[in-house]
Amino acid sequence: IEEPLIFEQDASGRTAVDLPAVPEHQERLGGLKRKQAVGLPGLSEPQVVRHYTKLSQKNFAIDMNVYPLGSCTMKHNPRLNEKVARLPGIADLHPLQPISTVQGALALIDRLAHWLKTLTNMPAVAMSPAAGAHGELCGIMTIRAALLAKGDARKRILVPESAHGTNPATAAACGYEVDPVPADERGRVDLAAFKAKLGPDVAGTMITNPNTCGLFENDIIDIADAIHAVGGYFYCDGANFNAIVGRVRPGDLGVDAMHINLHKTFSTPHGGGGPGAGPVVLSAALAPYAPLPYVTHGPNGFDLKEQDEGGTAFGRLKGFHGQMGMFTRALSYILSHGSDGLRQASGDAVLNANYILAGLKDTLTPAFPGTCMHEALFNDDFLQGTDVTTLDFAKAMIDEGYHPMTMYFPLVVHGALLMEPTETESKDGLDRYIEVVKGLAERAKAGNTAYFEGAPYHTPRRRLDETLAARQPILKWKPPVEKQAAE
Amino acid sequence: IEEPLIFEQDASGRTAVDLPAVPEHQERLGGLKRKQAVGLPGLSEPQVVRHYTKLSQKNFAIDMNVYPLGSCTMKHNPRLNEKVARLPGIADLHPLQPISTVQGALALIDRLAHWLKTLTNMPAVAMSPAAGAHGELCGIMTIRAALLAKGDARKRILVPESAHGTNPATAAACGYEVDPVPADERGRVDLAAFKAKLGPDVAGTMITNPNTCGLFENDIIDIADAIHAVGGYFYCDGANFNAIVGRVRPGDLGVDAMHINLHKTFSTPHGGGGPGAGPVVLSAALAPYAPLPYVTHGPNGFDLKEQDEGGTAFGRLKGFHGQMGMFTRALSYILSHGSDGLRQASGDAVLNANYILAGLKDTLTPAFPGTCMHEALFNDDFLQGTDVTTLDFAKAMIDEGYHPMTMYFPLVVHGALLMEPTETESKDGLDRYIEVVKGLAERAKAGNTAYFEGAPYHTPRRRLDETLAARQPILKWKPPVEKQAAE
Amino acid sequence: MRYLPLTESDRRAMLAKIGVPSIDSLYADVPPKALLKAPIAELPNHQGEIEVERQMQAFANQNLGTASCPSFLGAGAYRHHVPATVDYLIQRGEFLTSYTPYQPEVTQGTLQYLFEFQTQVALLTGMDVANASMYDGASSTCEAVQMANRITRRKKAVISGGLHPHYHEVIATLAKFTGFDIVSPQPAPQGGEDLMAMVDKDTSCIVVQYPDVFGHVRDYTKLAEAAHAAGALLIVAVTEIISLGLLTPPGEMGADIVTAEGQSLGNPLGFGGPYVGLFATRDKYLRQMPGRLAGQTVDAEGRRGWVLTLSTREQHIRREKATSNICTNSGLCALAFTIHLSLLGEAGLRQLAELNHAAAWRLADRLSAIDGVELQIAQFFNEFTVKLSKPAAQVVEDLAQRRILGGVPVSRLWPGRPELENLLLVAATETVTDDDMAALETALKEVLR
Amino acid sequence: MRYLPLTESDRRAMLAKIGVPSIDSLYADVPPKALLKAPIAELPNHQGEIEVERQMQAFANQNLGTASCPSFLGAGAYRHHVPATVDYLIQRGEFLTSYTPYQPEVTQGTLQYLFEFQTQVALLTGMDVANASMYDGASSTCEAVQMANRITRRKKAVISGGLHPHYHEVIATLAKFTGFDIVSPQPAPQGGEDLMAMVDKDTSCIVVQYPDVFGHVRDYTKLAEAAHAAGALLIVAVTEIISLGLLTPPGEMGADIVTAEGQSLGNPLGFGGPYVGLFATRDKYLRQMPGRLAGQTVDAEGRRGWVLTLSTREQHIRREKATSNICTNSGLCALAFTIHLSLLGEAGLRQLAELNHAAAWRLADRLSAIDGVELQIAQFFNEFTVKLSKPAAQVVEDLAQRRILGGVPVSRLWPGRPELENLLLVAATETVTDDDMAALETALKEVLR
Repeated sequence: IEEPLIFEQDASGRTAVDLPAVPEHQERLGGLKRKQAVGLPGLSEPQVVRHYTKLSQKNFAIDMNVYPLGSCTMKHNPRLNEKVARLPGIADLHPLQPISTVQGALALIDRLAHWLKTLTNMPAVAMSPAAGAHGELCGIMTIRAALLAKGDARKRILVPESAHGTNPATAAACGYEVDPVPADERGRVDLAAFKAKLGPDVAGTMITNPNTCGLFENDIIDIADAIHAVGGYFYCDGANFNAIVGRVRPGDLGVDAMHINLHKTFSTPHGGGGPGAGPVVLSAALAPYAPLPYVTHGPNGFDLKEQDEGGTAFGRLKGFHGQMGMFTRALSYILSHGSDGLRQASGDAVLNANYILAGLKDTLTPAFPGTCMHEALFNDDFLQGTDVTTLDFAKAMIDEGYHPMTMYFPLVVHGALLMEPTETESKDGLDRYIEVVKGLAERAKAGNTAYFEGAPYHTPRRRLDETLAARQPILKWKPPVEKQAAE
Repeated sequence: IEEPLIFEQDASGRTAVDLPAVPEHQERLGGLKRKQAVGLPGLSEPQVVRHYTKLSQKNFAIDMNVYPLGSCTMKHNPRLNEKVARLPGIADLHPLQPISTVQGALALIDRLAHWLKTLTNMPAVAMSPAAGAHGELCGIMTIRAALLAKGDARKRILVPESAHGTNPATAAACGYEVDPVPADERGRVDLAAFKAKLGPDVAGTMITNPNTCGLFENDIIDIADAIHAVGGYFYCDGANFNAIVGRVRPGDLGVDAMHINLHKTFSTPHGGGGPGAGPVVLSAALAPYAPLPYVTHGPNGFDLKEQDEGGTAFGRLKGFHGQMGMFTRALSYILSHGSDGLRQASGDAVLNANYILAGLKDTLTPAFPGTCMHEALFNDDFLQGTDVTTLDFAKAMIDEGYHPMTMYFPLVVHGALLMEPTETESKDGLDRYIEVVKGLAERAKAGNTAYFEGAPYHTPRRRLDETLAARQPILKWKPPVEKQAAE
Repeated sequence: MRYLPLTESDRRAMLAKIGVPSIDSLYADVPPKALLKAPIAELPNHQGEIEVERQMQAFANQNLGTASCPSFLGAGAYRHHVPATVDYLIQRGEFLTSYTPYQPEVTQGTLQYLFEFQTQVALLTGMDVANASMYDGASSTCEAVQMANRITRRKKAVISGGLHPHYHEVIATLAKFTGFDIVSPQPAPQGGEDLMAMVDKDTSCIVVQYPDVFGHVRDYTKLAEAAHAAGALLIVAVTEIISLGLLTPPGEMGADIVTAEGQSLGNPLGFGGPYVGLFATRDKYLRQMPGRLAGQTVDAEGRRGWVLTLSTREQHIRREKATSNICTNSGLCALAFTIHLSLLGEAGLRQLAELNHAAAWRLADRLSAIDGVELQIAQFFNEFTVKLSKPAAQVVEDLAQRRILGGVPVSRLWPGRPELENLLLVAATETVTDDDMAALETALKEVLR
Repeated sequence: MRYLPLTESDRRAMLAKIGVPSIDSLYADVPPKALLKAPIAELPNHQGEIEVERQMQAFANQNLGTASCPSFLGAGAYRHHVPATVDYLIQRGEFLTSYTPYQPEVTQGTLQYLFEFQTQVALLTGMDVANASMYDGASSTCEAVQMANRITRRKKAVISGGLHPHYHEVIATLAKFTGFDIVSPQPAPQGGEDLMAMVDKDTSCIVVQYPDVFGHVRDYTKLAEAAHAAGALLIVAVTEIISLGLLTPPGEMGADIVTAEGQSLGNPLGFGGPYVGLFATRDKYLRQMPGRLAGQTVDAEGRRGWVLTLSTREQHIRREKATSNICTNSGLCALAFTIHLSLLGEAGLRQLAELNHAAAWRLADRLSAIDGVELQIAQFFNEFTVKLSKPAAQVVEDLAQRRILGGVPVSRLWPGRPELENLLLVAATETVTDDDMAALETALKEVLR
């Protein structure tokens, strides 16, 4: 079903919102009143509802089927969390109300912080980062602040080649030089190479664990010891904390700072690309440098520390306190699962990934031998000689009713296919998924290249010309020329 | 996308609801504790969300496109109404709370009643009927009670042949004999025939106005006078009140009783087939016989009359007071539109229907000459010689992204196609609709019969075998035989 | 006017196309004296969301909601926790804004859930077949009596004194207008009524409630046998459907028709409606069953699918010969019911029922320890009757002043009967906390002092 | 555990297929000393919806929500009425539970609304092009400074004293770590700062707020000209986006980058987040713009469609060379923004802006008539600054005791500055009623007495 843009449904003067008449008033705009119309379209409420309903129907979502997007953790988003996030007394709080009127809100943040600290065995947490990458920024800034406080202006951060792109981007954004560390043949950080790069100018390392190959870094404690030995800090990218929550506490591995993607581990919705939330747990060494604002326990209850003139807090990252709406959802999820449930969830996530790995290992080609953590990684060897690419293969999943798996990531594996089922898929659902992937692989091997090149066939749009979009960017709607001329 | 039944997704012991542990307790069930399992399937929450999301995606809805189902009034359902219906203090009221604790609820019912009475110029309203047909039952019972109170046991009710099936069914359910009145060539009640049937045994008449041909009964005052002259009552089927609200008051036409479908005139959602709500406005002659319970104004505020020992109330129709949830939605809609908006809405509904009629009258064959009210009626003359039936034609609308129009109703028109756009469709949307219907008509005339016989092609299911369903009814899921045997 | 897409210039263009000068001219068939020339002046004009919400909120603020205080109300409507998932799913536009599924190709979603709903209801009640819902428990029960009349071609219903009086009144109202008789003993809170004594050769059915309106859980197996022997049907009405998670289903006792109020699953109390009537019977009576039915079939390509079926029983085909005049059912409430029950599943329903029973049991013990409170029945599910030392209506009012909704006085259901005046119906569901119970206990002691 | 579909027997079968004895054995790579053998005992176990809702409700009950009392808070976050339609639509699972639209064939819905959002933001700000949102207004503004640094290859930002101090602090934090300088005059509530005096050849940009944090509406046309003459860019930050419905857009004043907080449209106050940062600039700077972009293209059949584009600027392609480390945007908040603005349309936005302005104007007049209250500025949109006869923080606390949220004391933003201590920021939106204004007036008189 074709759906035009809202701008193409415009009728002058129409609005989908009835507002009270504007009382007579003097204008106090100092001559700065807008002289021209904004150019917004006028629609009625039924049209707006229909427009966005139809747009929504062009999307794939977790609510529809397995969304095996590796490294993205597309798990079930409970509606209870949406409900509690909208409670009056939470959703309608202003960030600058008197502290005496928001004791419940501060208590909520504090309760979530308590869970995050306990689950990671870390003594502190910075709650304000707005997303995973923002958490990385927070973590690296904390490390830099701690080093600067010692007068130690180190320059290098070691980042594995398999890292998410945000890791090097973050390190660079904080003024660090990124020094890549190769992976070994087991898909882990090459410990020897890592150690070889260490030195007094190394501020720290950013390591994802479990890593982006879906593997636990079994040398992790050695790595932590080594970086500490040269006076550097260990930043752990916590994107994959969902694989180990309730089973491994990063604090026990020597981590100094780690962000937690609340949308990945604690089920806050991805929302088509945000909002996220990325609290950062911190070791005792780093805790004093955590950014403002943060919740404290004062004599009259909870307090919010917003200023730290002359103190050690490294600064401020965000307009207000953090992603409260996401905190509410995450806490609701955490309380629902509880200590036992979170542990079961991480275990089931790993079990589900290994079930896929076991089901597909003879048809596809696993990138590494052995079991995996929460995601199963394959290379494209199984497509050799078929003229079907990883991209073609993944796009063909769409016609089968699935979202494609992650492709070409991590970069260290050729033609990578990364599948993360999460714990919220059933065995029946995985069995069907495995059958579909197998069927496609057999079809590819049978030489049916055209099927894959053309896929998907049954979507509102087939493959889109990304090159054209980048070469001749059209980034906003413009009125058609005739209409412009007529006006 | 295929979606199995919930029963086919069962895993023993699984549940999507976590409940507190049951405290130790003695059982006081007198030996009547259930001995066998119910047989319900166990699912997890993600599966349940996905199941019903996928089912919903197999439906057509007003939120998607024009739903031109004549006589059904598929108009926009504002979400504001859903929101207010869920307010704490309304949604969580028990029907048998002390009256002192529900003054706001009674005030709400009273406010809606005031609007309904004023819009119809009728002095009373019975709020409890649960749907349009229930309202008819209420109205006819009120008439019968009024007649019986006079010792007048009349037997016949005059019902036009074009009436909704509920009219004769209702009259019969109240013990009346249904006497059909033919339509004249203008699609109205044949006044002469009507008068010829009148007599002292006629209890009343049930007439829909505007009628099911989408036409206003221009002799309506004569009809009312005639039925009153023989001591009968005029029941007006208010299903099409949406065409005249704010412009014509049934009380000014001589109506004695009329139900109002809140979902048709006042936008409460159809919900896949209910719940409805069918308050019945009553003339002064009938008001004393209105059923229990009803809201009264007492010395301490509002009161609820639930008992009428020895009084004139004809009885009770429903477990509790009525469809409060629908009252709340309807009042929200009424307050939103206001007196001016309701009048504009009915006018726009009629305008939209006439725009369709004007746009299609040269391609399709209008059933009657002239303009229409809120719906445009065509017969199947335009399909003569094409081998395409009304059914085929309507089913072909589906592949074009529309719900079919109403077919074969009213019965008085051969191969009827009845289209009701409602006031919530835009001119652009109607232009597209008209083009599509025209295109199909041209295709039918061009002899492309196969296209219509096969339609729809692009739905989750194509034409379904209704004969098989009726001959060998399968009305519930049963476990497959192998499984039964294995258990 | 936010719901109206037409602009003034649209209207002008459309009128031109139609060939009339104004919208008013489209109303030419209306007798001029009845045609209003302007909006009705006594009524206010349109308002925006801000104002409408404020007014609706003002109504809400004048009530004491059961969710905001300890509440123990039952008597046919029960407060239960509805999972957030239910309310999200039923609000999806594809369900909410869809019509009755007469066109099966574009309503497989509605038809499939109705088929699942029918299966759930048949399983719960222990019956062969169920319809796709009716208005509420009372109207279902009334339809059941009429169905029994049709099947037996008899015209007298024997109604238990333990049937909810509102249900009784609805049946009596219909009896009066369609010409059948009903007989009934006085209400007997502690049991002991002899319904068979009222059965004769004209009796089409016996109607009982399970648990009855006083909360009493009674075995109807022998009554079913006796009814059948007399050529009458047994109709069992259930007002608290969750009870069937723990109790022997009426189907196992020999009921011929089971009717029920389904509100407890998925639906808010909502001051009495909309609710969802359940209706189940034996295969052999299928074609006499009123209401809509979703049935399984195949499509043109042989794939399983669903349609509305056996509609030859219905008013839109049979007109005055239909089994019932009912046209609308309670689709969205049935959807809420079926989603809630799908979430619960076998294990969840069982646990929910046990929690209710445990709560009632504990509350009954606490209350009966109070001076002036006497428990009236020994076997109940989540609701029971106590006799107070004072008239129950006044006690309930006094409790309400303390912001406690303490129960339903039996006199609210049967006014003017001194023997019932001190009886109070008290219900306890999974939503009742220990604090709630303690609050009631304390307040009741004060009020009865 | 309601969110977990695997049963124990599923787990056994799956482990058998994998060939390991237990889930624990899948964690063999974890150093044994770090592997927990059981759930963490200090934390409570799983709970159902009933218990979780009760706990969350208990948190809510300890707060004073702005919707439950007269409230006049602004300073970068504003209470507005959000139509019910918005909240319904953003909760649809197809939006809520979808990922970043990297696979355009199955995310045309998200991509199309982002394209519409970008167009709306460009139109509102009077700029050529906008991105698909950022975390919030502060982070957008900080990204804008970095972008100006990249474009001009200079490393000094001049920041107005009228910029929200939180925005200032966010920029200062980044400046400290990435090595650029910022200079800024003291806050001047009544205007008069000379920013050009601080501009030199190293200056990459001037950052101003519009209206400024004190509510002052200022014309930046000449500042833009002067900045451009000095080779610097003008960045204009807007914290109340609805103001642009009534005010000349920054683009018309010559701004090079406009950043804004979009919370006011579609998004609840939510105690500070999540919000939605807007970011717009000139076409010529497009490839230096951070953040995600939806662009129009065609599909294999030549049909118009949308994709994420120009991603070569982004971290997942460029890694350490990316324009920003930002990966997630604020998709769902952007959706709420775009739906709300679609509902308003040109006419609705204008009227909404006028209502806000009228409310603030009327409130300012009422308050300035009180002894001890002095209006500080003469031109404002929906927020203004007053000087009180007492320290504003204490006044606000006293008002809160009377259940009135009277405004934001300037000392909350700049503590420890005696000259600002008595200043109070007061905002009035369309949600403020006459009763609310009267309540504030009365209470303020009492408190200032």
